[in-house]
Amino acid sequence: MADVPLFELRGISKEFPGVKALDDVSFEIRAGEVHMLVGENGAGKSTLMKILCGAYRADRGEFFNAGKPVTIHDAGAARQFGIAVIFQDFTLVPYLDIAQNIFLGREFAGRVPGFIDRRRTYAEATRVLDGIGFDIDPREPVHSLGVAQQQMVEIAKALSQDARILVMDEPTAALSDHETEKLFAMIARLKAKGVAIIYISHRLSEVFALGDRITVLRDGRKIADLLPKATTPDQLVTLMVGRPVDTTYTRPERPVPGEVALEVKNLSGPSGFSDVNLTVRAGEIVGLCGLVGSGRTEVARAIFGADRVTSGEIRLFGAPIAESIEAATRRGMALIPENRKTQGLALARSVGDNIVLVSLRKMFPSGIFVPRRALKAARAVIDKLRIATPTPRRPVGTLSGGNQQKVVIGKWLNADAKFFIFDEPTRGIDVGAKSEIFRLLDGLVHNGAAVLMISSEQIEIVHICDRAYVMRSGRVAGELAHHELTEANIVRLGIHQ
Amino acid sequence: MSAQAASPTLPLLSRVPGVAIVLVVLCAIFGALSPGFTTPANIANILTQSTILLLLALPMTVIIMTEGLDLSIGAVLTFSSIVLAVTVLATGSVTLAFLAALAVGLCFGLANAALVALLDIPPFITTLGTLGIAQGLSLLVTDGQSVVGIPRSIEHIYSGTVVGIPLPIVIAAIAYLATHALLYHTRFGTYVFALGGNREALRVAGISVRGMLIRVYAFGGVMAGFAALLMTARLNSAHPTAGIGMEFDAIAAVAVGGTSFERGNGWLLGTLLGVIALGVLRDGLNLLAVPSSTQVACIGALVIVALFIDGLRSER
Amino acid sequence: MSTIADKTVRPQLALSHDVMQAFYRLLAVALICVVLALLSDVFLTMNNILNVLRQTALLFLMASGLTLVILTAGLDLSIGANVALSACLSASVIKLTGSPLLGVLTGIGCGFLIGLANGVLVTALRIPSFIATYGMMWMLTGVTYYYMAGETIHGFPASFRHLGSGYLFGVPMPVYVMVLFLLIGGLFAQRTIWGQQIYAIGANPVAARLSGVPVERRLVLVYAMSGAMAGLASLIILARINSAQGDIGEDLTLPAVAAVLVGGTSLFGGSGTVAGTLIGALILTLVLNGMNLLQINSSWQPLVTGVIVLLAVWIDTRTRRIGE
Amino acid sequence: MKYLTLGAVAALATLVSGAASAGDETIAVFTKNLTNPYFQAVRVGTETAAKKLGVKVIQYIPTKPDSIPEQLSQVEDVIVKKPNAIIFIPVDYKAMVPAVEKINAAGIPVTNITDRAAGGKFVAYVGANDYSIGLETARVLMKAIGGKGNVIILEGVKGSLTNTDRVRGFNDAIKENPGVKLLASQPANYQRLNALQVMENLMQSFPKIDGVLAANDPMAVGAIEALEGANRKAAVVGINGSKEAVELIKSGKLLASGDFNGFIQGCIGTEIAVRNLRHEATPKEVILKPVVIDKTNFGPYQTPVEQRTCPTLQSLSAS
Repeated sequence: MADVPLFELRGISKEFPGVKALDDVSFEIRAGEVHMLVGENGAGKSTLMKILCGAYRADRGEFFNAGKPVTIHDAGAARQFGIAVIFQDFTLVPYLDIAQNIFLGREFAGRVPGFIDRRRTYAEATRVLDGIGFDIDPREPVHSLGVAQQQMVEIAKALSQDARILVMDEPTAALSDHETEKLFAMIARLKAKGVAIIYISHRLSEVFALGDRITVLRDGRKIADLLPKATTPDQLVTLMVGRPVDTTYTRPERPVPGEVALEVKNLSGPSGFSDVNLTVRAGEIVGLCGLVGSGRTEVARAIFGADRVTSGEIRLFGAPIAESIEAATRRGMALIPENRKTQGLALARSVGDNIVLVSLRKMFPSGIFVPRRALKAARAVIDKLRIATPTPRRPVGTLSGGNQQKVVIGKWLNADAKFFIFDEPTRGIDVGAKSEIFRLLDGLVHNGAAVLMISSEQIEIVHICDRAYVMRSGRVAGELAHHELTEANIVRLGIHQ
Repeated sequence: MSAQAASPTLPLLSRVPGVAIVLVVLCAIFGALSPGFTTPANIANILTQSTILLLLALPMTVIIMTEGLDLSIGAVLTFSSIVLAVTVLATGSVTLAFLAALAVGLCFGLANAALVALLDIPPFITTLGTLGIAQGLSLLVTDGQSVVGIPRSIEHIYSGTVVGIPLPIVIAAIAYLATHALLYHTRFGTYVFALGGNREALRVAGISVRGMLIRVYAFGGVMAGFAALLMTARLNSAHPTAGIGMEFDAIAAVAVGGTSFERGNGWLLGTLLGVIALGVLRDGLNLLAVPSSTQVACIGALVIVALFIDGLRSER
Repeated sequence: MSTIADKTVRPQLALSHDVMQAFYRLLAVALICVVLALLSDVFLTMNNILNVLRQTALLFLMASGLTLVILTAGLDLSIGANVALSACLSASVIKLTGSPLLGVLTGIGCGFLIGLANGVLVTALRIPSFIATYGMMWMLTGVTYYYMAGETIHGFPASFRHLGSGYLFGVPMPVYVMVLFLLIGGLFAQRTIWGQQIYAIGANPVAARLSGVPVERRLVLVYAMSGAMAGLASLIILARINSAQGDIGEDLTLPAVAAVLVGGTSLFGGSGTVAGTLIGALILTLVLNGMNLLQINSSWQPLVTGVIVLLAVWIDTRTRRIGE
Repeated sequence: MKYLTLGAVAALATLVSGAASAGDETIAVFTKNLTNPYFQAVRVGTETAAKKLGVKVIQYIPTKPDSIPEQLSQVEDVIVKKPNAIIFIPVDYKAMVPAVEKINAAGIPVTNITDRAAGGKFVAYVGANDYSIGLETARVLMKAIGGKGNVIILEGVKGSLTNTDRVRGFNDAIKENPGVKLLASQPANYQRLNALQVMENLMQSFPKIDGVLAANDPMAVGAIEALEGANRKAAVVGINGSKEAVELIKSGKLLASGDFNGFIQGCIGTEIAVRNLRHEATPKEVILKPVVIDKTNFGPYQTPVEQRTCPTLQSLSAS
């Protein structure tokens, strides 16, 4: 019985105009296992999952449900086999409440046809939420929830379709460690219930912590099907990337920290942080960690002049700075925001347009825009950062996540910024690109720039940073010098005792 | 009232400002300054005058919630009303004429839907186009003349009363309650929120976005048909310019009512209040014999002030 | 999210799309011209061509400023009312002072200030441009009515009227004004850093702001420019009909919007050109001119205009589609 | 919603006593729009007469020019206010009949001026005969061009009563002159800019235009501007006898303008309304006889309406 997989895909192939997204991929899912699906961006993970849940249709290939051949022509069919997906960008409706969202498309018919049986809806919703130990009023409108809570709703939604197969696409991308732990606990509970989980992740730690089985995709082909116990991280990464890559990125020797680049004194602001003190020196990378919602991003935005501050002082290279983005940028400050698609880039505009956007004033003091010079500058940046694009004229929205991130960084390099704030610079970026970004950070500080880096992945902080501040509920809970900089310490300071 | 009970997604308190404040203030001012204002006759008068606009503002709310827009609704109202009048003159059958009017409304609704949902033309542009078409047809059919001589029985639809309540108010009330039920108690309504809030969610849930859009715009067309019946009854004739610009009044009423143009954040009760606020303003200014030019300016001020108040609130 | 997703275009068509857009439009212009030339023997006469251009100029001047607003994903419904007030004020200034120059300054200045007000409503008060400018439209109309009290101001010095009805080297003055502002507008949008920033704002306001673009100030600038252009248009009208009346701006707004859309500027912002708007204005004017020449019942005009708008935008969506 | 309906019930229950306070005699005056000088002249007329007769007039004008629903609403609002009398120009002579009937039902005496409403009970109708004005004005033009040549008609808003009759008048005058050829009859909606552009386009099709018959003055002005723009000459006539037109006649650019005399209509309308209130005898109908203003007789029209004095009924019947 056990060797008959719960669900199986055989020889799946899918082509998009010009690209072979999937080439003869087979994949099987067994009850009560966590099946890790790994691979670099564009390896075909998402495509495979979209086919599994009926969003796409495979060009070739067969499906077997408990050994019996079946077809999946649309989302409805997939749902019948108990397949549910939690996508990276949530599928929640902001101005509907939790219950309505959970049962979206599967409303309980009331007495009058077309009408909804509200009482039943809320009763059922409460039951489902209790089931995953999520204590919240199902009448809460979703737009008032935090990211983590929204994800819980997503999961509740999936489970309410009594899913036997749950697909999670980078579920922890937006979660703090604390929340991640809760999520893992729940995954364990689901396993116990015999739910099969397909888990897509770029975080090796997770892959080994959670996975019962690992499937590696590269360039649309299935490269390997491994057991975590019998695999080392390096092996895995080599398989993913196709070439050996050192993931345990080791921090090269840093120059002696120079003058104070940023000095923040007793900064408080309405967006939920108070009495924050920070210093960042030229030539060092300083981490800013803590749980999501501990005020990291808010502080960063305030320093950059994007949010209002009520009291406190910000000094950049010694001189106080007016709280306005223009002032900050003119003084050589740069912010690489956490969400590059919505905050970092004008996706429809060309790579070149995006790269010169910050430095327009610098490059063209007369106000006259000269396309030739803009393109030249853009090309220089593209070469410097090895951005994979045939031409600066290409819309940036068509690049891969890693390359988009490079464009965001590139526009600040072009503006020769001296102080960089990186907010989750590696989110949703594959292993290869990650270590490239890290090298880039190194390059910056070696050239005398200063970096303040926000990350939810302590491992990153530990590896890259010289020092780190840990925030807790809007205040700096403590500073960790390099020798004290360990994941344990970060967590200890970060969560409430 | 029932709105907040029925729609947990919209806690009434968080919405009260804007339109409600404006409405209260207006009533206070006019009540104090003009003895005629508070007379039951005048209140009934205001409500009756608001009915046609409400019939347009209700579907407009739904459409705007889907991040759409219907600029054609006024012109469609006009054309439906003309078709209604022409048909009744030709056939003598009021029922048939009414059905014809509804049919016209439905056709334009479906036309808008087809262009928006099937050809992916932005709603603003789609309906700007159909606006021109409906306008042109109205002029062509009537050659600019008003269509008169329709049977009195139609006029009674506007002047008649049910248990002492003017018929138009009854119709509008039914329309409001129906729309309310539709929006807050049915699948259709839930999906409307999703259309504006997160279309991907609908697709993943296996619901046809196009199908929904088609229903939404068809709804708009049909309501325009109903409004046409009231309009024709009110004028006891049909005129090719009767409904010009009403679409903007409707949109203004919806916006004043606190429905935002983004993320499916809508509030039906607000629309009702918005419509009444506009009605109160015009009526009050007329009672005070405020010069017409000042009245024009006041309408603009009302719209801006109401949204300004909402803006202030949204900042915190 | 979705709108941003909509904006991601594939490279090959990012180029081909613009090309095809322009191609289809010029094709349309040519087609209309051929048809009209066949149907009416006077269409191709120099006089009529100049006449068409002169009428295009008016529409274009209003639409060119509006194009910038729509590039930022905004809308300005007040330009018609703006024209009315600006025209009436500058008319009375000319009457009082007898100085055309002062009149011109008043007209443009008034339009500019109104645009500025719109900009403040949209940025500082955070009112959606659609509603803000709609409210502004009513207020302006009210002021105009009050100011004119149903009267007309009539009869301006020849030097001023030359601006609207005069000729230079056999070409009507408005045409020169049109060409001038076509260049200014085009250069501003494509060849200045403000233009670049405006496109960026239209494509993604948040990213623009976080890139140090002074979004608020640019938006105010854009609305002010749109207002100023309306003011300028009002002067051309004034100079042409040699009199001002309260209803002068009536039904000028939607045609201008139509011209911008037919010109291929996207309502979602970030893509479109001033030159495209000129073609849009030309198409609409040509058709109306043709219908007049052929003495087609004017009741057809709104219908035809509507169909053209739909056709133009449909072709755009199609050309986009082809690339995908 | 519940509240509202309840309110409405209460409203209807006590509708009987829905009367407003009565002060000194007030007269509500309804005109079509705020933009056309003609109606301004009417309003001035009513006010001048009102001052003389010691009554108060209140002006009601649709905020959207010529809006049928809005004038209807204003009528409904005014009925609540119960003025002593109403002077009424319907924005649409057919569509406004229900409004007039509402006024009749409310028992407010209403005097109809300018556009004759298609139904309803009126104290009297005061107006000029659009047809004969059109006819007379056109005849002046025919004489000027020597009874032969090509003419163009610029029509007003399609379907408006004034326009239909004026254009009929024009056409009949043309028929009287077999030598005259009607080239085109295009609507320009009583608006300058429209007239200007329509004229410009028509001039392309017709190299020789001798006369232009415009259904109102603004369109005539538009036509003149178009002609001047193309340095072409043609005799132009308009209708309304507006200030502007008189200036143009003086300067010789405009041949003539049929005097529709809104001012006098306002005066007489008011006088009749007041006489009726004071139970004095009133005529059922006053039709001002058509006057065509041209070079010979424009003198008196130069005094702005504000300074003119109202003629009385007698003076009219006397002349």
